[in-house]
Amino acid sequence: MQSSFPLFPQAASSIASEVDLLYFFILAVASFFAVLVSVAVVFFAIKFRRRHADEIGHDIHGSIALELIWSIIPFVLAMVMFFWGADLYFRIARPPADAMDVYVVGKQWMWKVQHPEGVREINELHVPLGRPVRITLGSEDVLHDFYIPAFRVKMDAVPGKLTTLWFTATKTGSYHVFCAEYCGTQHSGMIGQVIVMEPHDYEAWLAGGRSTGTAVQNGEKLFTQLACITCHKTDTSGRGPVLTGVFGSTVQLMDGRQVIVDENYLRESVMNPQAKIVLGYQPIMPTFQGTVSEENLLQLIAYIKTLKATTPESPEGGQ
Amino acid sequence: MSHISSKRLFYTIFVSLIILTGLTVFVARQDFGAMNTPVALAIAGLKATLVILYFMGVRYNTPLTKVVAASGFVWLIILFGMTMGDYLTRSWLGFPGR
Amino acid sequence: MENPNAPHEHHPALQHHFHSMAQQLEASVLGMWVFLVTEVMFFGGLFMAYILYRSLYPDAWLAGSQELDEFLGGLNTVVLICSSLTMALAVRAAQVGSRKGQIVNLILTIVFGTVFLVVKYFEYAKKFEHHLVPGAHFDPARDPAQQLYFSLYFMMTGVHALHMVVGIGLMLVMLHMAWKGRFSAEYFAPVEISGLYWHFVDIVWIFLFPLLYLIGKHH
Amino acid sequence: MNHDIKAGSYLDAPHGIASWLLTKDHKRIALLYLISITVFFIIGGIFAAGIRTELMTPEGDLFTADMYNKVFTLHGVVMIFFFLIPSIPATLGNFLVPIMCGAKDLAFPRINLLSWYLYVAGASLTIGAVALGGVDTGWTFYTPYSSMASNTNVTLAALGVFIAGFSSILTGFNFIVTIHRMRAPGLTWFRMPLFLWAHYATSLVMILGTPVVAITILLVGAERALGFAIFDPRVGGDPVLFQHLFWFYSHPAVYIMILPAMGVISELVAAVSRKQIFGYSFVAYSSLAIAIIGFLVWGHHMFVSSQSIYAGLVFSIITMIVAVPSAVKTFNWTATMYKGSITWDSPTYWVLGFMGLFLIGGLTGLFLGTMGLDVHLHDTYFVVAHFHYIMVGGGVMGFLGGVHFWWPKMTGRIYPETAGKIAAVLVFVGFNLTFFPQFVVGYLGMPRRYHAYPEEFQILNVLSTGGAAVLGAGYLLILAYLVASFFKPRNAPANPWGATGLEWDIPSPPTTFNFEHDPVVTEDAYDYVGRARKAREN
Ligand code: HEA
Ligand code: HEA
Ligand code: HEC
Ligand code: CUA
Ligand SMILES: [Cu+2]
Repeated sequence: MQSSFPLFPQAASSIASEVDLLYFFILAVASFFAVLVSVAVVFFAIKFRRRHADEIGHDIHGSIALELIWSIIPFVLAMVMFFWGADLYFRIARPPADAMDVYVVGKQWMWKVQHPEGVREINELHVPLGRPVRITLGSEDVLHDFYIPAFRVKMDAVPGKLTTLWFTATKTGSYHVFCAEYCGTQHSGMIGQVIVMEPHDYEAWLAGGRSTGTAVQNGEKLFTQLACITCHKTDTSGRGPVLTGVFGSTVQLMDGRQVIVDENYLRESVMNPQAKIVLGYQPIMPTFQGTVSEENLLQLIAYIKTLKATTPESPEGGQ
Repeated sequence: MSHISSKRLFYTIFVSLIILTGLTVFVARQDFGAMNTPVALAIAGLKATLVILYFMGVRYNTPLTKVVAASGFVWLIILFGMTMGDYLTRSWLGFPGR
Repeated sequence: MENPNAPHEHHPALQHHFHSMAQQLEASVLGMWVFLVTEVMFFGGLFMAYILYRSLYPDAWLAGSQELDEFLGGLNTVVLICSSLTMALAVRAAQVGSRKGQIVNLILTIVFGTVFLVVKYFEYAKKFEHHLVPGAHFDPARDPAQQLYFSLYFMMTGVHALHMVVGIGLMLVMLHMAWKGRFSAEYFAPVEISGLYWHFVDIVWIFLFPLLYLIGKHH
Repeated sequence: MNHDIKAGSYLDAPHGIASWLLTKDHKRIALLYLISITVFFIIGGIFAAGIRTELMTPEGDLFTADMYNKVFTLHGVVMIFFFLIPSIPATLGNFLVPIMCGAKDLAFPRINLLSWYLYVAGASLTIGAVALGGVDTGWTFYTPYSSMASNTNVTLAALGVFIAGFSSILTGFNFIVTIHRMRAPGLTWFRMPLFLWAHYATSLVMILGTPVVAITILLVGAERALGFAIFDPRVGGDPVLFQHLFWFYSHPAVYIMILPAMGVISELVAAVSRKQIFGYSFVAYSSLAIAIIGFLVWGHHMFVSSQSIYAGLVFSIITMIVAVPSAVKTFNWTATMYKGSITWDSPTYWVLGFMGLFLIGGLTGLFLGTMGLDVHLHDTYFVVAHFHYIMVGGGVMGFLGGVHFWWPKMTGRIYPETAGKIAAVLVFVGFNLTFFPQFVVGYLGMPRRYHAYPEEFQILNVLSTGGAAVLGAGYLLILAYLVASFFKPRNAPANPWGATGLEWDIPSPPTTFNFEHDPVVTEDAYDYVGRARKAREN
């Protein structure tokens, strides 16, 4: 664990040391300029101090060469920072294909976590060591932000849409989770822990948890309970489109646009179905805004994502 | 600024504006597909330009006034362009929220 | 023309800190243009929201637009163009020193402006009747995204109408000054810059009309 | 230089409260503004003291969570909208822009007064919101918290900010017209003092950006008051659109806060070194470059907001580019001091302090502008430290430097030099002690706007609170001796620093119409060499 007076954060994810490296690079550049200018200014102020009351400075107006030098060097350094930072950002943004999925919903003022196997927890997130974890984030109410300093990752949870974040933990232990986007009274109380475990400990933990069914199973149950199934059938006899294989496909809309089906499209289709009408269908699907919670929505999405080939029951929930 | 336009000019501009209004209403009933909005905006832009140049007299004004008058619209383009630049490139990476 | 070194003309309307009437006029006209730039940006925020939501919810925009009365919108467009003409003529009358021309044209401008607001009032009243005002009483059978359309409709036309009200107030002041015979070929800056403001308000409407009323009339 | 009261000074001419409250004299309006922003600085400072006291301990013990949220919100709102944005432009700018132009007043004196009244009205509404229970949205008013969740007086406070926005628009508008149309004969653009260039650039930002935040705030108000839906996610509205509209203004607004300070420093560096500024045209153009390019970077506040990564790339690269003109300015100031004749009067202390603190603030902006790093740093105390270094270290230091430099001109009084130097050192030391630890605690991961925090951050927070006490003491000292100087005779010489510039050619304090004879400018700005030559020839 942390010492009681740390000056530098622990680095416990695969990305953390990369972020630190960039940090030290910019720190070096910044320190160089800070020292250069401060020393020069103080030195000049002493060296060229006024000796008698009527003294004036030398007649120097400027130098194009110097202006160029001190624009181009900072510019080049700034570009190095930009490209380095941009490259790093892509790596922070793009989860590996084999990442395991975890669903997290922010709500004033707690984090609700759902593992694909069905175990749920609040303000705690157990993850296995060394395995990429991809978190799909939603929000029930206002903006929140899921932040794990030891992993150097953070992402806003935005009401009305889903966002993603990923990491691979590289050290066992428990680390802070903070809500980093201001969200009201208990913003500073919306904190929790990520507990990184050896993979076999994690399996044991999962097995010991009270599972209320996997996310996919729950999604399937909801699909029946909410009567989605009355319109979305496995054959084309329903009033709504067949949802098998819809995830990842390209859908033609009535107004001529095309969209690729991703999590946010699925979300919108349930919460705001009139926004995008599939070509060839009537805008009759009711909105489930207010009926379906953000958590249930994530389960429905998890379920719809598995409706791929012939085995809609496959339990791994979105590998 | 002390330029005084003829009444005739004003009447000409007025008639053009009325005709252009009729034209927008007319073209709104035609279907140009994706070009519907651009056509409507082009006509509105033309009308606005006539008002600015003649009724507001920018045509006869100093270059400074011309620059000032244009700058508002340039800044609008920055606002619209960069904001829509965000929305139009959403999800290109294929991960929600990126 | 920067800092014309012209001798003091000592016109009664020359303020102490200006050198000449020309400098004073140039300053006020430039000032008005700078102010109009802020107005452009002010409406710009609304247009930004309009562009985004229209591109996200084209269907809601189509359906919303069909609820607006194209005839009344068109009528108001014509009314405003007429008012712009009379406004331009009023400024011209001041420049050539015709008191009667100023008074007649200013009155006409005020009348047109008022007609616009009256028409707007009837349009708004209808929206209330049809449960098209966003918030608690919005027709629940409608696609919720149409609330975005109508919120923007009311904000855009509402802020525009507010500008009309201010404009009419300004015109009343101008009318008073014209009545007193304050304007002349040397001094007409107040009418000139009020005119700029009035034309600007007209321009906003020139864009609002097709963008709000005329979407999808080809259906 | 021993006459006590100078005849015809603008301070005396008409007497009575009404003559001040209805004045159209830009110098009197500047003083009205100076008093009001000082009041708001104290109010904002008291809120800051509240924040720092609460954060001495990890638990939330001084305030309730809600109370804390209101305290930092009001600290931010008051400091930004009612102190820093009007600070230099509305006080020193109002006082000096016409004089530096060689004009008798701003182009629209009545509108200038209106701008002060709007400021007071806006500020009163916001204070009214405090009296009615406060606001808790953060100074950023992010939706949907501000529009749907918060049940505090958001609408009232927002209205206050909206109205204050117009006061700043009017100031900017007056400056632009004045600089374009009222310059004295011979005062060409490239003879203007850099203070004017800086204010011109600032004014551009004021008029192009402020209206956008005004309408945005109005939209939030309409959502709250009328039930409209603009940013409401339940009907498909996008809360992130608010962030775009907000930062379209509020990023450029940070340049409203720093450009005038840069203008002050340009004047001060030249004056304390008695030397032509190095690379005049580069410093002048860099102000415009900052103002214009500064409009293209707002998305750097939104790297983790679900903004598209490609938009982020564009905003990030332009952010890095906009750092370059600031670099150019910094290096030119440094080079100006080379072979100057540098005094060690109190303005010099402020210049040195500004350079050091602005540098750290600006350079840490580079960390934040780098996308991959901002993911970790966003909304932590690193950001808090960054902006206090620039806004307090740069902005407030620049403001105080300007006040110390022009105080004899504005009031005709001299303050005690030693006290001035002690205050500058206290502020510098206190400042660093307050905010340097925040970089460390920020990189450790402490989020901002936290009422309670994990224990391991405590030591750094205690340091920070201790620093704030020193800093506060420094500010109080300044307040004390500046107020005290009013009780002393008005005996400041016309040009105590031996500086160039039209304002130093007229009496201290100036007469109501500034100039007895309309000035004609025949020399470049900061032409110390030319002046010395002339003096020798005479
Ligand atoms: C006066 C105010 C001011 C100024 C001038 C600046 C200037 C800069 N700011 Fe700052 N900023 C704020 C006030 C200010 N900022 C505030 C208030 C916030 C937080 C808002 C909130 O969320 O509440 C913020 C937040 C903020 C963020 C968002 C952080 C986040 O929330 O995640 C970013 C990210 O890019 C940023 C970057 C920059 C940069 C690159 C500059 C640059 O302009 C700095 C340029 C200066 C220099 C670089 C120094 C001089 C240069 C040299 C000596 C040469 C060496 C240079 C190179 C090698 C390039 N700022
Ligand atoms: C011009 C702008 C400005 C200025 C001058 C300041 C000045 C100060 N600020 Fe402020 N600050 C902001 C703008 C500014 N700030 C903004 C925009 C935010 C973000 C708000 C948000 O998140 O919405 C912020 C947030 C902010 C925070 C983060 C709160 C949080 O996120 O939870 C902190 C914490 O330390 C802080 C501290 C200080 C301090 C110590 C000063 C000091 O410089 C003040 C010094 C003055 C005094 C201390 C008062 C006078 C002295 C006394 C009365 C003596 C007694 C003093 C003590 C016993 C301490 N500020
Ligand atoms: C009253 C019938 C009805 C019900 C009940 C219904 N839907 Fe639909 N759904 C439709 C219709 C019709 C469409 C196509 C038109 C459209 O896009 O709105 C559709 C579209 C969809 C789509 C987009 C499919 C595509 O091919 O792009 C998804 C996803 C979806 N529904 C999910 C659900 C879920 C989940 C539920 C239950 C919570 C549900 N639906 C309940 C009628 C229904
Ligand atoms: Cu949730 Cu802050
Ligand atoms: Cu910024």
